[in-house]
Amino acid sequence: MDRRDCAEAVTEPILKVTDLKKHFPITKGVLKRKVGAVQAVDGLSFDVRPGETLGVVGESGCGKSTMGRLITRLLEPTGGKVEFQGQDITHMSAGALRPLRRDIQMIFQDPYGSLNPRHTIGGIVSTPFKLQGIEPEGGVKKEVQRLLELVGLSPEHFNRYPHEFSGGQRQRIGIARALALNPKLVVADEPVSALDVSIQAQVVNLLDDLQDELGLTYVIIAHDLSVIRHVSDRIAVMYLGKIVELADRSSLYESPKHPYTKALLSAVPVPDPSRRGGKSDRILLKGDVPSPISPPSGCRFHTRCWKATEICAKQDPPLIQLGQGHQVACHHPENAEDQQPQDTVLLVAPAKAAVPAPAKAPEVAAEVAVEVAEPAEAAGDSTGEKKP
Amino acid sequence: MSDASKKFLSVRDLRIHFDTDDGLVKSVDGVSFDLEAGKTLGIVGESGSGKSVTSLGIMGLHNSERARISGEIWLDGEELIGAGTERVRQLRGHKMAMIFQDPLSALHPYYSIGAQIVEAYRVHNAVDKKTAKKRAVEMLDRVGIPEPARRYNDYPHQFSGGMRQRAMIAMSLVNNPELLIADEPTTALDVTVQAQILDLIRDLQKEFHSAVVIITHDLGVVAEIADELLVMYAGRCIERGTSEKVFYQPQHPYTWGLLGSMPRIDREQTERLVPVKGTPPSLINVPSGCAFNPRCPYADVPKDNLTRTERPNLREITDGHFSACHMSKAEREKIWTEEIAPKL
Amino acid sequence: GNSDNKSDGDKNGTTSTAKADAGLSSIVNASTKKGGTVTYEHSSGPDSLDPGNTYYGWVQNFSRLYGRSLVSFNPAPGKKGLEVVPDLATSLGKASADAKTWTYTLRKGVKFEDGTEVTSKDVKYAIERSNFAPEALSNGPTYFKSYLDGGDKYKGPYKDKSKGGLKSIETPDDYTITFKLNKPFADMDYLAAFSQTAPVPQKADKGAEYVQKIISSGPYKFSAYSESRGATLVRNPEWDAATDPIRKALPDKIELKFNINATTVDDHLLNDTITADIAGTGLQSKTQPKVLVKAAEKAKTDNPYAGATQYLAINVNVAPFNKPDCRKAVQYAVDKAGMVDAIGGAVKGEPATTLIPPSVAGYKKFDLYPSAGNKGDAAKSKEALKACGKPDGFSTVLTARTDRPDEVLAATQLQESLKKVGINAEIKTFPASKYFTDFAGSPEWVHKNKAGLMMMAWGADWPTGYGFLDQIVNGAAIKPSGGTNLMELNDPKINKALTDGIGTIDATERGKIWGDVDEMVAENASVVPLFYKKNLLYRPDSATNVTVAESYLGMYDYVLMSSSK
Amino acid sequence: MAAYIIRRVFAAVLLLLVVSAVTFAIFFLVPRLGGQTTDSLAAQYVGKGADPDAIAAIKANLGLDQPLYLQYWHFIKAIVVGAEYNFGPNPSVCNAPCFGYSFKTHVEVWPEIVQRIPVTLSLALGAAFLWVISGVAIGVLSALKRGSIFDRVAMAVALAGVSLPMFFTGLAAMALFVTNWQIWPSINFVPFSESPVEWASNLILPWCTLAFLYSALYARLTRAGMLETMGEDYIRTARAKGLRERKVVVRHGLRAALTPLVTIFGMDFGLLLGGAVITESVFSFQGMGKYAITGVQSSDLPIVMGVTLVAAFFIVFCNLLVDLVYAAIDPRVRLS
Amino acid sequence: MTAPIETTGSAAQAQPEAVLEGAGGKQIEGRSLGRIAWTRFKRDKVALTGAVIVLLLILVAVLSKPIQAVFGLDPNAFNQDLVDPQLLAPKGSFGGISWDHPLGVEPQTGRDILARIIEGSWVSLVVAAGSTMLSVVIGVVMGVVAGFYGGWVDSAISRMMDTFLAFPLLLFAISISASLQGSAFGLSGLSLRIAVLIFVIGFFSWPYIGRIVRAQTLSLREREFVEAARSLGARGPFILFRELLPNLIAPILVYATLLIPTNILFEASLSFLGVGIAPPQASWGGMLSTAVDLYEVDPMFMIIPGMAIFITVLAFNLLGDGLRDALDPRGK
Ligand SMILES: Nc1ncnc2c1ncn2[C@@H]1O[C@H](COP(=O)(O)OP(=O)(O)OP(=O)(O)O)[C@@H](O)[C@H]1O
Ligand SMILES: Nc1ncnc2c1ncn2[C@@H]1O[C@H](COP(=O)(O)OP(=O)(O)OP(=O)(O)O)[C@@H](O)[C@H]1O
Ligand SMILES: [Mg+2]
Ligand SMILES: [Mg+2]
Repeated sequence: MDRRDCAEAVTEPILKVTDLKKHFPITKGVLKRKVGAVQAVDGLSFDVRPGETLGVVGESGCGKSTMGRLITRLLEPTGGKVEFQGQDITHMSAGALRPLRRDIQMIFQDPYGSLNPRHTIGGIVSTPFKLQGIEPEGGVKKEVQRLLELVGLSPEHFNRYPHEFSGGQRQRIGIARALALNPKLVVADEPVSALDVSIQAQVVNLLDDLQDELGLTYVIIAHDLSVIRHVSDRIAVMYLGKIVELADRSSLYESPKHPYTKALLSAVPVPDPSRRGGKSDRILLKGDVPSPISPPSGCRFHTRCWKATEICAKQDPPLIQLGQGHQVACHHPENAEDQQPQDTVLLVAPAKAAVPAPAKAPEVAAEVAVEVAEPAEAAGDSTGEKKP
Repeated sequence: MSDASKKFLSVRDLRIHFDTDDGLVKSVDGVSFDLEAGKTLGIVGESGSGKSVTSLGIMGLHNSERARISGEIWLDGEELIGAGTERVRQLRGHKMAMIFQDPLSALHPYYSIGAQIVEAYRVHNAVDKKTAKKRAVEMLDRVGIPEPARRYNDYPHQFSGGMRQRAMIAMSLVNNPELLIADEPTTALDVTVQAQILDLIRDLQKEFHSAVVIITHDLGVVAEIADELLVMYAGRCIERGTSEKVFYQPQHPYTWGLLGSMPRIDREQTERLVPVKGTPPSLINVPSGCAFNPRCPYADVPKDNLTRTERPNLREITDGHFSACHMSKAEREKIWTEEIAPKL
Repeated sequence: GNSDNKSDGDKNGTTSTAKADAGLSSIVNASTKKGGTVTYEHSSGPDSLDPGNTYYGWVQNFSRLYGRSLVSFNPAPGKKGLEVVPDLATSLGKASADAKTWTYTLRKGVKFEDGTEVTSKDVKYAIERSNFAPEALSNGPTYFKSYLDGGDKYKGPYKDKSKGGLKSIETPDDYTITFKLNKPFADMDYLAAFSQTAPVPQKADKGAEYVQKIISSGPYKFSAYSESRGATLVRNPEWDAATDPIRKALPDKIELKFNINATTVDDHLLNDTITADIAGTGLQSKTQPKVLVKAAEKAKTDNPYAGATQYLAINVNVAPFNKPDCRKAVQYAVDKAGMVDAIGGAVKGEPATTLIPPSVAGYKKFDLYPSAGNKGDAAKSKEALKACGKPDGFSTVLTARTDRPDEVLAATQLQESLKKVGINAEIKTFPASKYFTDFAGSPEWVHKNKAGLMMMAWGADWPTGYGFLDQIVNGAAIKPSGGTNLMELNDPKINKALTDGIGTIDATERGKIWGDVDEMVAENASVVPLFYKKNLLYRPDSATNVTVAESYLGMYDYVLMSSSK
Repeated sequence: MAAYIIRRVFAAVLLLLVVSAVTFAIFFLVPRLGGQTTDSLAAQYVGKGADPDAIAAIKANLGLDQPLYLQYWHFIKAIVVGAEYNFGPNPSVCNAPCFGYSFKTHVEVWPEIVQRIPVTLSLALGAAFLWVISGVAIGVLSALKRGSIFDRVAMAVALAGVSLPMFFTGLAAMALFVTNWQIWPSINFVPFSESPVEWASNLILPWCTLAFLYSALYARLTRAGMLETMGEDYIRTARAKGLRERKVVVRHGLRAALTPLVTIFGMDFGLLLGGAVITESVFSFQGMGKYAITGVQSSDLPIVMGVTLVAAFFIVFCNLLVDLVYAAIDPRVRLS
Repeated sequence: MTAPIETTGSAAQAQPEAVLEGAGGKQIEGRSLGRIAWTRFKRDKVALTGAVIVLLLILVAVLSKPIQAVFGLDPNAFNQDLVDPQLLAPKGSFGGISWDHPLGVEPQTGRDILARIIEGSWVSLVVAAGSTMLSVVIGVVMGVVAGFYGGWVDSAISRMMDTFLAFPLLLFAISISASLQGSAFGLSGLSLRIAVLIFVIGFFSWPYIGRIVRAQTLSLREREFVEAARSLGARGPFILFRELLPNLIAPILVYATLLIPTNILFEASLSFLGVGIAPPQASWGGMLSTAVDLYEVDPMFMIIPGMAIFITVLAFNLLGDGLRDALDPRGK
């Protein structure tokens, strides 16, 4: 059933990322004084094995796209290391990277923005050949038409312009461009989030099929946990520039270990009306993600975590292996033994957590509490937790 | 139409067309539904299917010069399309209120959040500024904005996305409207914030006992919140019924397609998704017959090929469950149980 | 008409019965009534009202109201106005036999506005500051500097603080002043008539800023002065009519306004709200028809010569004009009558056949290149072309001054006439401020750019043939830069005639020489006199004692002018 | 906010310095690059009887033979502490702020400019008042009645307005109202302090001439801005609140549509304050612009430089003001 | 498990209606944005009128010398017989309009106005087009460089634009053109005047277009297709010229068209103020400036060059407005 089960142990990772960091400096005034930094990505470590799909999820602004751009080297990392097929590409020059670009390709989120409106489809899809100086067998045009066909477009569209296509078709064009050079690794940054559900499914299927056919390796970034669940073999959950949990699909969705993952999963609405009204096991996180300019100390999630204890505010939990193929960065993981059992003083009193506590502005969201809905209470009377 | 006037909200054969250079855009082409007070109606459909146009039509927010509106909208016994613009204006914000998708652009960048809420309050209530301000702070507090008295003076751009949507909700609820229309209130938000907002809307609805129309393209969201469901396709309603009915016994191939397209979080799904083929039709050249027929895998099922020529009417399948499809009930039942349901 | 002001009586304010051009030969609206305010307007402003720092004709004319030079032009109509009469001095200059030493005796009892008596030292000082301190006062002419003995060495009163100052001006006593010249110079009285000889008390001199507070020695003194708005002059109580034979000083007050829109000035004139346009260059083109079509209005105009000639300088060193016949071809080709039309008709000028205009002493009438109606003679021109070896014509460059619209128009018209005989002249225009320093006045530039033809206009600094000719036909006036002898005419015969002439003390004989020189220049054919400039002046009804001062480029005489208002 | 103001002021001063340097370079460097010698520069200040001595003296006096940076330094120094020139027995003083000293007429430029500011200011203020009122009103009405007869006519007139040269409008106005119909016998500037009525009546024609062009411009801008804002989401929100249409237009639409106009207005007004060159020329008003033209015509460089700098100052000042006003009216600027 | 082939097939089969107007197997050329703009533009009658006038004007300007030769027009030929020497006014009504002189003759000199208008047209257009080109070139280069490279380059260029915008443009133009008279930079006469005007007008108005281009570049730079090109290994120049510039052409074109009328007016103003084109060369502004002295004598003399300027500027404005509407990406 699993397409990759045999590949796992044998091959070495196609992409290996160690302690990857990207800080965007914030400057001020004419002299461009550096007054701080957006710690968009702050110490990521993971690898991607050939043929698998790694899904990356997280809330807006947690650094997913930045991560994607770092591993495709559209951005230069501030720290850490990126190895592609054993080759260190962390600080490789643009010139040296160029041949490697064939092997790493990107699919973009915005089907309207990612195609140059002034070029024809043929022009767009043949750009990779032009840039890499490759003359495919049978000529560029032939090859481009083959690619168009591959992604489900008619080769006759060669001379048309992007504005004549619908979102889903444009996304296919983007995919054709990414596939032109037979890449080994495809990084897709929210490839379907701009599309309608029905179209989204077409594109998801297409990606799936192409992977089968061409043996591609994907890193798919998305914020839609359902889509991620559908397409990924392994999933990394990011929070404020860090990976908080990295696990196989089934392991992650069935027994999430990080409180954040748990909250995230529980927040996804399920298309099943029978659950309506009952808040069942939903965990409502309070407030928004803190600013990556001054991320909270210790565990970055502690400001919104209902399990946070003192150590969480002080010590950054490392990403450690807890169970087979399941890494998590938490002092008090769920569904696993507590890493810091001695530390039991909760930062937020559970009583307080039940009532919406007056919180500070989200920018400072310091000691913001988490609201845990009591399943029992919620069963019949959904307003129960509010004023009596 | 005494029948319609008795319902709290009743829309009858609503048509909203726009004259454009390229032709007549039939954004909404004969939509009807009812909604009782205290209930929630969810409208789903693809982008461009006319969801927003419908909701704006109810609010009377279309430019009367450019939109051709016909049909009837009854709100609490009062017909709105025939009513004067002044009357509709009085109802707007007072009896019916609306929340928009992108709160950043929906809030005026030059006025503070507080001022905008106060303004909304004072249009319909002859009170002095102080009272209005008290009310605004109260509302901000109610929607869960911390330190409302301080945040009262903040401007929209100083709020985070979730907060803005809360403020938007506070603004629309400041006059205790009996009808709240939420046009994709959570699409721009993260899941965790979406959960907060949905929770809030649900709570407030219970509290004020208002009728809510929620528009979204996320089936999960409607399943979570709506009592009734309306599926739109190409400006028409193709299926309508209680959420349970529509989710558990969908009667239209398009609804099947929607359900089949959706990857689900609650199930391990290794099978391929079942997408709807093709792309949505243009609203200028709506395919003749059933608008969905070019994309419908079962278009050939009815023997007489009615889909190509005749437009299917909304037919009641079971009590309160309508669908617009030429297929017979039996055919649909068969396809659903044999082909579709197992794949979901 | 005649000169004396009794002829017309003193019917103040009544409409005059004077005809057009009455001001040329008589005093129009003559009056002896004291009082009233004379108002002048100017479309821009002066170079300076400081008598020692001006080159403008109207300031020379006007400054006589507050500065008395040693001698002065006779405030009288017609040719009498060209005469020099004693002013501060008791008589005209007394020359030594070689015309190199000139002595003037000052009147006694002439006082500055502060009551101190004017002495010869004040006159000497005035000349020193005006001629020898270019770092401060650079506007005025520097004839004293060139003619006084040792003038090129003296550093001026601001730098040279030695007692006695310039040696070649001697002031043996307070009333005697003697000039020692470096060469014979018979026109000395004309130099002494420059406003530069109006006395300036050394202690009051602030150099360039003296203009802000000029110490009057005349009948009027400044009560207000602004560089941009103008000046107001009121009576100077220290002025004693007994010491002054030439000024009547009738008005009580004189107003001078600057920077009034040129058309507004004309409107004011026609509406009789001002007495005169002090620039004295005449009405604007657009006002001209208004005045000329109505007989009653036309009667109020005077159309004198402006004392200047517009001419075409042909550079004798630029091929093919090094051949006299080629120059003659141009002489015949020019349509002078057409040109006068082009610049605005007979009121603007009159076709010229001589360099010296009729209003200047020494004018002799002749025409060496005659044509019917002054319209040019293409046949003769072509003949001349053939003679000079260019039967098919040739190309050359014609320069003019950008900011002189009439000159550019004239050049354009000239270009058209030349084209008819096959001479193609390309017009190049340059700003007047650099015309002589960088372009037409710089032989190097002229030769390099083959600028054979150059538009030029010249008015005499003083109304004698010498004053007119010396700067433009004398070989000495050819300079590497800033020269005014654009023809590069360096004819020893002409040079000698000029030198001899100016040493000739007898005025009549001297005058005859200038006419001869003019003719010699014409024979050389390097100068094409185009037209004598004329002004169309307008005298409002309220203006009294109006007469044209030929000595001052054909503007009204401001010493005489008074007003019934 | 205070820090913002200080920052902006500092930037403005810096900008002025740069502007002055460039101005200086253009007046003194460009002609020299163009092939002029210092002699011919100096010769412009010597009268008709320019002899080499005089030129040399002037050159030394004006410091034209010094290196350019030194000249610039003296120029800037003069603005701050004044300057002295050696023109006679005692030095001529140019008091601070010495924006130049006319060597032709021997007057300080600054007091002359100060004298003329009221003229230009009167002209600019009145015209600005007119054009803002009429331009904005027409623009708003046009936008609201988009496609109507009013809109079409107004926009056609506005297009004509921006296409007509200002000097032509001015001249035509003069020809018709003054010469032909004699509604005004003549147009002369009368100071406000002398007679407010005369002041205004003499200024009406110039105001209208000037305002015509700008009204047209502003009507077009306002209309475009208004059309854009009226399509914004927040307008829909305002309507959804049940606000009356007039309030929606004025409080929500206009507020947002006009805010960007503030910047443009600041720029235009600043430019005008530096001299409404053409209007002043056409109507012969002795304002700053006319002064500059006078300077140009008499090749009196210090006047031209002085006016240019003062004009630049006005522009920079108005822009600074606009920045501050902008910060006050647009919270997004204020707080970022 | 569905085979990929099937997906391909099904997707291809469900081609959207909108795209398939030309279906039926034949090769269809795509409609580029330019083509769409052109169809839109064609519908705009007003703009089309503007375009036609502009074309005519350009034709007249380019062919001014041949036209003059063919019709025997001489802008500098005096016809004093047609002018009343006293009144200066042309004989006959409406400024001496006649078969020989369809637009009448100049007062005082009797020069043919039509010839002078034609002669003036090329000066106007050469100066306007030249200066527009100069400012577009500088503005585009500066704007693109600032927008594309960002960082200190952007700050420096932006500051520079601020500085330029702080110059009192007209005053500056006046004084520069006044100070560069006679001869400079090896030029003199008409060529110098034209060069100076082009320089002065063009050099000081580039920041306006520079700002627009910079803003456009900034927003384009953020578009994903730039990222896409980069991810394919594209170098700076490729991105600049192949990806960004094609998208900048529309706004540049619109702005340039709208800049030309401004520059025509600017040139006319300078000539009017006496620092532009020097007589005897005919120029519209110069004619108006002469007309100032004579409008009471002959009002036609003022009206005709005024109208020439007006019509030209109007036509360019119409064309520019139409282009803007047609090229507006948000256009209907
Ligand atoms: N070029 C940049 N300069 C400065 N900050 C940046 C830059 N790019 C990203 N950031 C910041 O880094 C953080 C992470 O951004 P990123 O785009 O990676 O988030 P994301 O997870 O992709 O979010 P989204 O789901 O909204 O796409 C954000 O706070 C963002 O503002
Ligand atoms: N004012 C208008 N003029 C012309 N056409 C319009 C107008 N408003 C909407 N439409 C068209 O009507 C159709 C329906 O639009 P609507 O906004 O209702 O879609 P929607 O279902 O809300 O889609 P989405 O999910 O993208 O919000 C679209 O094709 C749109 O282009
Ligand atoms: Mg992202
Ligand atoms: Mg919508």
